[in-house]
Amino acid sequence: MRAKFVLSEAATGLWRNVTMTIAMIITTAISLALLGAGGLLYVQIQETKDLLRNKVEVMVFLKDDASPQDKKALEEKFRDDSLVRDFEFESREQAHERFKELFKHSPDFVAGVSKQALPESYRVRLKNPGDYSALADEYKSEKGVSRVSSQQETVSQLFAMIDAIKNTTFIVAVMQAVAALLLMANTIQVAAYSRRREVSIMKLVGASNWYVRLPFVLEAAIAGLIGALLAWLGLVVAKVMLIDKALKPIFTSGLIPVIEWSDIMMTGPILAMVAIVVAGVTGWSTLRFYVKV
Amino acid sequence: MRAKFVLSEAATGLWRNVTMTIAMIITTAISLALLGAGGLLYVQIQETKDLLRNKVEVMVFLKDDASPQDKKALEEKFRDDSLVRDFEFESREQAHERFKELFKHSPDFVAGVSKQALPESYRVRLKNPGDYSALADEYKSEKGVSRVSSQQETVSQLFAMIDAIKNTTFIVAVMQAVAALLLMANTIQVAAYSRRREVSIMKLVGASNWYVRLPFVLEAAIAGLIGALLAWLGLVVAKVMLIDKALKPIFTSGLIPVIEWSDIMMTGPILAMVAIVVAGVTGWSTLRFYVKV
Amino acid sequence: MITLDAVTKMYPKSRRPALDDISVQVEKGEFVFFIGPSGSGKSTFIKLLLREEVPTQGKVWIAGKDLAAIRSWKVPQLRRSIGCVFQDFRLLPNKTAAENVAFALEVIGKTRPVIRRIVPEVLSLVGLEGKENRYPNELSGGEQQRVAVARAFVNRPLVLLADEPTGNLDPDTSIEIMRLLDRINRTGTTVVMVTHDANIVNQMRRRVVELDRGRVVRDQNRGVYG
Amino acid sequence: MITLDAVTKMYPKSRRPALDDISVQVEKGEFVFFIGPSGSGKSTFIKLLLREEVPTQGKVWIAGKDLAAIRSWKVPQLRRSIGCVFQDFRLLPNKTAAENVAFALEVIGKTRPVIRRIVPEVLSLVGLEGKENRYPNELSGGEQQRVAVARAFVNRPLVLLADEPTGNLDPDTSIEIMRLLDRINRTGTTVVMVTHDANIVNQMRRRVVELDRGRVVRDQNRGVYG
Ligand SMILES: Nc1ncnc2c1ncn2[C@@H]1O[C@H](COP(=O)(O)OP(=O)(O)OP(=O)(O)O)[C@@H](O)[C@H]1O
Ligand SMILES: Nc1ncnc2c1ncn2[C@@H]1O[C@H](COP(=O)(O)OP(=O)(O)OP(=O)(O)O)[C@@H](O)[C@H]1O
Ligand SMILES: [Mg+2]
Ligand SMILES: [Mg+2]
Repeated sequence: MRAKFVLSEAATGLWRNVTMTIAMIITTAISLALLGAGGLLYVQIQETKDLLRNKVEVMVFLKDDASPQDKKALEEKFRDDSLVRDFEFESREQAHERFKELFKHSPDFVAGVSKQALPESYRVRLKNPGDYSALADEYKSEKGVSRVSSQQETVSQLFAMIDAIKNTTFIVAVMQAVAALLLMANTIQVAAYSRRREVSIMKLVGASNWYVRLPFVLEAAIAGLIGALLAWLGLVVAKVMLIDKALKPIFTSGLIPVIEWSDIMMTGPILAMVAIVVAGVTGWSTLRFYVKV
Repeated sequence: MRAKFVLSEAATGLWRNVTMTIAMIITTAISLALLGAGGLLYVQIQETKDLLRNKVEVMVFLKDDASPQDKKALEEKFRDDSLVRDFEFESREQAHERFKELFKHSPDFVAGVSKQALPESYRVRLKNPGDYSALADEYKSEKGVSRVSSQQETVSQLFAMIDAIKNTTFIVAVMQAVAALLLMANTIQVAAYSRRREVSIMKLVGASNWYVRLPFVLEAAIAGLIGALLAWLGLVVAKVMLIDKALKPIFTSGLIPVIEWSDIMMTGPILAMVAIVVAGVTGWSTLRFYVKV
Repeated sequence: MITLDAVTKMYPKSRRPALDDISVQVEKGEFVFFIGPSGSGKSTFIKLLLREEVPTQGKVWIAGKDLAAIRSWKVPQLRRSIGCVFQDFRLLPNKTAAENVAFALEVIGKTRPVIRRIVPEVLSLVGLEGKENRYPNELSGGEQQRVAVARAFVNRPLVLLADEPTGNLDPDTSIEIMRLLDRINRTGTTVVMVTHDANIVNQMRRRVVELDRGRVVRDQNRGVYG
Repeated sequence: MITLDAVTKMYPKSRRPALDDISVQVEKGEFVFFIGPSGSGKSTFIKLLLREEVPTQGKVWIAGKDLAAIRSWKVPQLRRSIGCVFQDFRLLPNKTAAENVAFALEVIGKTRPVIRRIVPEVLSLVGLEGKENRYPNELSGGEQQRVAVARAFVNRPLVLLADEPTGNLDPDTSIEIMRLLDRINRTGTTVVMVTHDANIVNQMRRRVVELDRGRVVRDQNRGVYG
């Protein structure tokens, strides 16, 4: 069979069933845009979680009377410790700065806290954030140490919340994927259904399955591709309009990573592939269903 | 024209074009579920904002040496002030409690702050949250007052962020509404298109426009209604599975109001109405387009 | 009953008109055969009467009404007074034979009991008893044609247009159908019948209008086919 | 060439079989008329040969092949060796007359230049020059039928099945088509033609098989219609 013939069949098919073609393109575009948005959101939240994981620190607070020797001993112990990735000393001044920075939205509290109220501390980052309680146990009774803040409760609460959001976005993304598949398959089925007479005539004239189905599948795939392109353009517009403009205040807080252009770019080929595969498989299998001859 | 006839025509029509009917129902269900979710989200965020507005307080901090007379004078002034809704005195102990509560996720800082470090204060709620800078100006040089935290920056930043999220959800909701409308209209148009021969025959036999279109519009409306029902069931399931289970940690934080059952219930009739109106209008107007005779 | 005055019909794509300056008059109660080679404009003539197509030039009157002047929402009313057997049958594919015939009655507002009584009668008149509940694609060509005939006259129209009502029928069944049309004509219905069947035309000896390339080339009372 | 052995075809919905224990044999190069009243099973016979329907009982052979034994993916191959004029034309509504005819050639893998040469020739053989680019709904009934005839023989099939190929044609055009079928038959093609046209059958004087209610009631060489 000649490719040229099949392609021209597909092209004229698209043109002559404009209604169906437009329907197919719109449906695909909307479905895929939803799917893409869901996917991006999911990736986003996963990244937020990773970002936060790397920020987990164990704070080893020093007694007010901790001697320089105590500090040296501690630092050596940190260096030799296999759990520790790196650590940092924080003076009272630094602590106060950080405190002001952290609670800059509550200046009234900052005002009430004097520099001397904040203790010196070591801020220890772990190789594996899961180990924080082990580390806390290890250091809490060292000389010069007043208290080890394991942040355990805080971190686990935060992570529980992020996990909840992540699961939700995952479920939403999956549901949108299912919806997208259903909508696309649906539209292709209706297209096949509306062609059943045409196809049965072709088969009676001796056209093979390939001959009848390939142009149809190609049509669906082309429509799907155009739909994917539109969906992707939609995401680009959303990036420019929403993410870079409307949502700026959120991203400047730094807690949530910005959705990068590279992420958006990557969705393009993925959406296109989904469209083509769905169109191909549904198109191929569905025609058989409606035409028995 | 007899209602019974039209209804039975619609019923048999639905049954004989099962493919189209299923397509119509699925599309409507998905579109409306998206629309409903978008709407709920929007309302949700609006509520969050209202909730926060009511929490806006101006804190009037007292000097350490403020006398009981100073306090009395202040309290009287508050009472007579037309800007003030109500006010509350906060002792050092209360301030410390609240500080611990507010920053319970950062116990290391709480540990470092002594009770004496926090000043006494009045917490003033305003009739109109917009007035906070006016109030600050008014009280900052009163006797016994050390400082008035206007929270202006904090509040405006927070509100900017919420506004951004709100606008985003609004845009998303509108886009989903548009997508829903497009998808539904699309499917109905394809249904009409696939019937154009049938309809032209009916008209040649002398059927009036009413006669031909009403059953079709009813079919679309019934399919739309079933779709709306499914969409609403989907939202109910989402409420049970997602909101009440997966997202619990978020709502227990208290910042975001829970999506109530009453909200979900209300979406039902709204979705149904949208479905019926869209089906009706598109169905009625679209048939004319494809059948000229 | 039917008057065409200098009617020309030009389809967008064709070079020569399908009907070319035609004037024909058919009286109430007449029985007229339209004959002519394939593509001479017979079906176009019928489409004009049904207002399925509108003339490029000229005027068409049915029962004293100028079709061009009828408002589009009144067209259904016009069509209900005309029964038509289409050349390609035009049965509703989603309705059974009985439902197809019943449809023509429902359209004029007949009640269910009346419909339930008349439809089987009419279907047995065209020889289709026992096949009432078949869908068109479950009927033979001739059977579909007879359903089309039944639908055309079931609501006792003023005018009966029949475009090749016997094209798919064997001679015996054709004669049955012709007898039927003749009986309907005797009750006062005007019948316009397009046909290629010489035997039928020759036997009936009615008025014959012959078209060729869109023009009337013969108009003869008690005429023969060739 | 064609052999039916005790074939019965029962459609799901009907009470009596459409074909009832039929045995017919058609030799290579023969020209056979199938006649019989409406609903007697002629089209069903043709559908069985095309494997559009399968017999309830009995066997069908074409060119030595048992149709029941052919794998479904080989059916298109079978159909390419059979040309068929369907009673309801079955033209592709989205293709022009020329494209409809060309389709039968594309299916057997002819190249574009060949197609571009043959199609207009064949269309002018059936008297449709100048109407190549019309869609089926822009053609008169008889013109559509002639497109169907052109499509059926354009790829020079072994067997030509024609279900009422002249049902919508005037006598003169019918005779043209009959001459064409005759010529095709003389080149060795087996022709099976279903018709209700007594004149044609009587003129041609070929083998006549008459069906009635699904049974063969007459099988006569050089027969007449009635
Ligand atoms: N799909 C079907 N389902 C049920 N019955 C059918 C179906 N197709 C045909 N029949 C019945 O089988 C019988 C034979 O049909 P067939 O089409 O073979 O007749 P025919 O000889 O071609 O008649 P005609 O000259 O009217 O075309 C008819 O009574 C018809 O009603
Ligand atoms: N929609 C259309 N667009 C363009 N040309 C058309 C259209 N319908 C019909 N024609 C042309 O108009 C001419 C007359 O067509 P019409 O259907 O009236 O012929 P007819 O007399 O009924 O022929 P037949 O006996 O074959 O049915 C034909 O040449 C046909 O090709
Ligand atoms: Mg005609
Ligand atoms: Mg037949």
